[in-house]
Amino acid sequence: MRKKTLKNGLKMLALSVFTGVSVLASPSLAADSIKVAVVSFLTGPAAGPFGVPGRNGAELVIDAINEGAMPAPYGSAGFGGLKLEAIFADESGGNAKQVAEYRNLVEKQGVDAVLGYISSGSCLSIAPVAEELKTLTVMSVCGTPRLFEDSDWKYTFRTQAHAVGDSVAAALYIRDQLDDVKSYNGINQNYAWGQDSWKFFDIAMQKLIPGTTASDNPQFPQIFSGQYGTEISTLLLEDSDLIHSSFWDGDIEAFVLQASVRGFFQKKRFISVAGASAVDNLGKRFPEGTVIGTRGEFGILVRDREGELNEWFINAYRERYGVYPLESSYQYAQSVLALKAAMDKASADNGAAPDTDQIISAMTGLDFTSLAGDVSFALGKGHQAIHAVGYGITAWDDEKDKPTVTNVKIYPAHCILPPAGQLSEDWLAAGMPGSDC
Amino acid sequence: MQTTFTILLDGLSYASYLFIVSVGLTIIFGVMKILNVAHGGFYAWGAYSAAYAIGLAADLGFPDWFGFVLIGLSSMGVGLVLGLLIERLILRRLYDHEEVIIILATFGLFLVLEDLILLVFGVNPYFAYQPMVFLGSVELGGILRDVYSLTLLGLAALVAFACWYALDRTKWGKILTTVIYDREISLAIGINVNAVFVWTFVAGATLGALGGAYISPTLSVAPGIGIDIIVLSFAVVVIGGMGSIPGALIGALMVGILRAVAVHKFPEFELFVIFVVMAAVLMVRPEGLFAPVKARRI
Amino acid sequence: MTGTPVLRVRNLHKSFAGIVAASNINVDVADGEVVGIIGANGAGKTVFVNMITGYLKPTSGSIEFSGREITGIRPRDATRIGVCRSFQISQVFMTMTVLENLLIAVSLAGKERKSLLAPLRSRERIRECEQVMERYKLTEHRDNVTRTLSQGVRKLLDIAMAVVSNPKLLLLDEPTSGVSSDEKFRLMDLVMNALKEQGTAVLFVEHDMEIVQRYVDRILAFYQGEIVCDAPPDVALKDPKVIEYVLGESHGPANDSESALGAGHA
Amino acid sequence: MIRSALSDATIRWTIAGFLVLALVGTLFPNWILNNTMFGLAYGLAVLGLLLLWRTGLVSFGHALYFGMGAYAVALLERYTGATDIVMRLGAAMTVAGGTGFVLGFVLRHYRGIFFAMLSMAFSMVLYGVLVKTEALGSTDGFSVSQTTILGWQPQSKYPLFLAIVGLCVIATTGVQLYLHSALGHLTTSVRDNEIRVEYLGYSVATAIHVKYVISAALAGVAGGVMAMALGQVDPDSMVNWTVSGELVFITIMAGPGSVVAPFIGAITFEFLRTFAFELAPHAWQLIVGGTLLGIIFFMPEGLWSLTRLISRKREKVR
Repeated sequence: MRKKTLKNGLKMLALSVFTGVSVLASPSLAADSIKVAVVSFLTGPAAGPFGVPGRNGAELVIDAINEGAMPAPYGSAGFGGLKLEAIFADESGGNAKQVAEYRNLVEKQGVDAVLGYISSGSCLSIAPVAEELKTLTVMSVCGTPRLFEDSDWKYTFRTQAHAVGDSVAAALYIRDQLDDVKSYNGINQNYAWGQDSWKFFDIAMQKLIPGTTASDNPQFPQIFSGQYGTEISTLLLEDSDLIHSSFWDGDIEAFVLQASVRGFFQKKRFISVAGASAVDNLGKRFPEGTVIGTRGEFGILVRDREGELNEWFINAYRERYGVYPLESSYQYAQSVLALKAAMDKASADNGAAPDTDQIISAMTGLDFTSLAGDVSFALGKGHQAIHAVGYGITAWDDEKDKPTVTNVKIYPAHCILPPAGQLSEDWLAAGMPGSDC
Repeated sequence: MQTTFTILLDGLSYASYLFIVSVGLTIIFGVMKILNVAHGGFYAWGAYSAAYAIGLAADLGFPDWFGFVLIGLSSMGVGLVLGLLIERLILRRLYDHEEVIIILATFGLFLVLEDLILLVFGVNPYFAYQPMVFLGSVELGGILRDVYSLTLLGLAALVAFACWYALDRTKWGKILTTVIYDREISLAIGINVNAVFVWTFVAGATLGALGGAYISPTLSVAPGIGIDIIVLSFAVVVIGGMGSIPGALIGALMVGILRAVAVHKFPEFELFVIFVVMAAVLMVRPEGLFAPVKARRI
Repeated sequence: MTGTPVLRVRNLHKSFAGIVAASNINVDVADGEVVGIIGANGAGKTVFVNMITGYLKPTSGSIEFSGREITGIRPRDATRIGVCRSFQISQVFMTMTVLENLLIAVSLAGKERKSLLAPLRSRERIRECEQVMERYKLTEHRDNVTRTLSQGVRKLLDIAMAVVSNPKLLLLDEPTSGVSSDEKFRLMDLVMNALKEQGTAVLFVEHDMEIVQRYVDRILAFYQGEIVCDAPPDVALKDPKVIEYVLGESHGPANDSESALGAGHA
Repeated sequence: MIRSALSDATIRWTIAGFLVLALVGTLFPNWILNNTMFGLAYGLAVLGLLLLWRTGLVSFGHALYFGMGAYAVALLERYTGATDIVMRLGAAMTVAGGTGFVLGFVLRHYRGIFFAMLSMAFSMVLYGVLVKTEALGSTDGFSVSQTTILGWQPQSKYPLFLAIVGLCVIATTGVQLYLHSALGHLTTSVRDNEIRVEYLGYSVATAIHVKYVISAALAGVAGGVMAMALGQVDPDSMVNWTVSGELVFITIMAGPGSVVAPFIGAITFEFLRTFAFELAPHAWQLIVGGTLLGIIFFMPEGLWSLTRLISRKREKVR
């Protein structure tokens, strides 16, 4: 009797496995609109400097495209004719939570594509899941080159050039603009972005400015730790001339405040790869004379640059949110533009309402115009974008009573990034062949 | 030499900060036998309310030194309001539960306090740098230091002295010592143990809040700041001996200096070393290095 | 006395931080003998019991059990070789039923550890427990949680748990303390008869002279950590030293705080 | 063995329950399947904590084993490329159980608050190492690729779900059999009266050690399951002290009443978290913390006491 029930149970079980496998639906997009999740830090130390401006940048451009209110070449309404319905989600809580959230976004809320992600940790952990769930995912800000150099992804793209570009451009800028750097150290966060940034900066410095020495005690505090007294002491005790940092979230603001009270910026040259948000947020408290980057032609570096798209973006953003767009506003907008360009192309090639595969093939290797420069998906088998990266020196504009940057220098993509098919470390080790800046 | 001096100073200032936070935890444990996870919540509330008040005062044009007044006021306010509410409404009903259940209840409280912060203060970080900027910097051991962090040493000494004085030189202290030694005897000789518990908890909460409030000018006050400090102050309290004030002092000094040495010399051991010491102390001397005298009843 | 004694104690000495709790104790106990231990509070009775059952380690001296040296043995090893004990304050599993208490005791008494992995409620074990309950008149309480039972019943259970492994030597620490006066003879009759059947040697600490007189073959009288008298009851109870040092004070109520072991675990 | 297991009503009901879950699982959309798997993973760890709790011990450091299991899966893949479920779970269990065995020699002498604190210290040591070591992924952790089942790469989540349900059946049955053995009943005995256990001739330390190793191994397996279901490991959501707190929280929420309670509790918790997070992203900890307090105040026996309430009502109706 018992045996029989068990047998029947097993039969049903086998049956249910079968149906379970066959039930899996193939991904397809809805008819007249596309649902996209935009993920950025909405809470925590990274929300103010990066998450919220990024979210706003995306929102502004999405709304404008839906209404057909963008200047050329994005004047047509919609994404390949489709309206984009955005869901804004929070990136905080750690990688494991992000993976769980991503699954919820795709499987529970049914989004067709996901756009965003600021932390390199998020990107590295999301990409495999995007592959598993076969969902188009456009990464906006994160910088670790491992994303496309360790693996090939079909469903993941990144519209932001990776950390090698930022690091090489930084070294080039130091070579070109600062003449007294003999030794350097760094303070970077203890995760993929911080570790990679320091590693590549160090190699680039050794290749570009031979004779300089790196400290043997670079600092790697934990992300969001917010308190740097001991690290500042360590850096101050050393005799390195220049301190490199890839801090980007609230950490850069905390560090700058704590360090400036201790005369840090009078004693050291400071190069901040991604801390431009603090220039705006801290105003006069941000030390003048700091080398500042925005990881592209973004934010404060292009605030006064002419160009229809750029001026439209700055004005519309100020009108809607009351402040200047920051680096991440540009980065998120750039991802939206990539999606628009790819979907327009896909629908032109295949007729209305392209499916995920058609969008992917349109986006692969695509060249498109961003707000203040051109971008092309040249690396990572056509999934990793490259673009120019610039740096400048902070100053206070007394006339306009606002922060500004001087000596802005933009380095084109081929000078700062490896050519397609070459790994960053090999390219750096070989002395950056092809870089002629 | 210069490095040693700097490490020592960094360690001392970090230790002072840890001591101020931990002493509240250890007092609560000593008297009430409650290991209060919600202490991290008091810390965070102290930091937030001080940072908020300082920011507001700066916007309203108050002078920078006024921040110190606000730090004191906000930690007392947080300690009094949260301490009273939590002791009266929640802990009071749990005293006859197992100690681990009480720990868990305080964990629940901690989660609640964390989110109340988000609801009240929002999700963006606060910077209350005015008091730190106001005090400026001074050169010590060849490098500039912010005076504000150095005043932590003074505050810690003050707190230590106040605790010693209150426990050793006042009638209140005698009562407290009796309750710590034996709760039942205290009841028998007519001590109002309930009142002792309430005010102990409020005092402990205030000290936790003071730790957060005083440190807030030197960091970005952001969601989640209470999480790490709990385990750190647990480490301090366990190393020194749960319930012992001199223990908290020694524990804070050990953790502070170890961390400073680690950050300067072996950054990868920063967190690891603290908990290894905590585990080692528990293994060798479970009652801590400076365990208070206990009435043994076995 | 013939053959090897069950218990042989020689020159036993114990001091706590300089304070002498037992000194120069020499005792032999024969197979099946019943020995009463009397003495005022703090005279060293429980310390003596605790040393024999391994809870306390003697400072010097030796304890032999059936010819085997067991000085400083761990309690569980003492139990395994056949030295068991009951407690002044009954030590039972308060949230479990009487049957469960006995089942645990029976399963741990098994010589083969394999049986520990078999289900606790095996038919054979339950049968064995039922016999024990029968013998100690516990059957009516079979499925009651011990927390709800009277002191007397708990005492019985406590002793029953100590006996299920058929020890050769049993130490009873104040078996009637906390038991109401109309219950105590019933209890002792039950216990002593059952033990006699098993041929167990018994050492028991007792304040109640009526009980002592009725059951023991021999009395050990303690005073300030030493044995002042070792004789049959009729002799011992007339000994002037016993009258002066022991009986003079022993008629007051038993004071629990004397036990270094019992309190705090109730 | 199997017959004696099936003679136990709890085991029969448990197996039936999991069978139903497996069947209903075919109808689940992926997100429910995922959340249920997370719940089952937590449930396995909580099952281990339940064993300790019945002995009167609460570990505030079981994230140590949970994290070890998860990282074992991730590192195994990273350094050997192995993705098979058997190897993954084997590694998770071995590493966690082995560590539990070693640390057990120390922890078995501790009780109450000291046990809780020392467990926490051990788990924070692992946290400190992971966070600061680049080779171990520091704060980023690692991705975990999809699990293969004896060389077969399933195209959907369901086979993994089924395997996990099967694992839960084995674990629950095993724990139930253990609890019903003499050794298992010692859990309550040790909590009630250690002295008596010693004087019955058994070592309390050994009894606790056995339970500790079982609970560590279960937590390790749980971490492994979590890593497979989620596809990611990281220190903050798997090794930090808050995770240990969460596990203890679910233990209390579930109640000590039954070996099924941990799974009911954990799945409830997982869905509570998902919905709370969606409806009130800034107040979900408040909801969770409030629930915890509510349970301590009003439902000291946990969710499981609800089942007793229901069965009592049914008796009354009869």
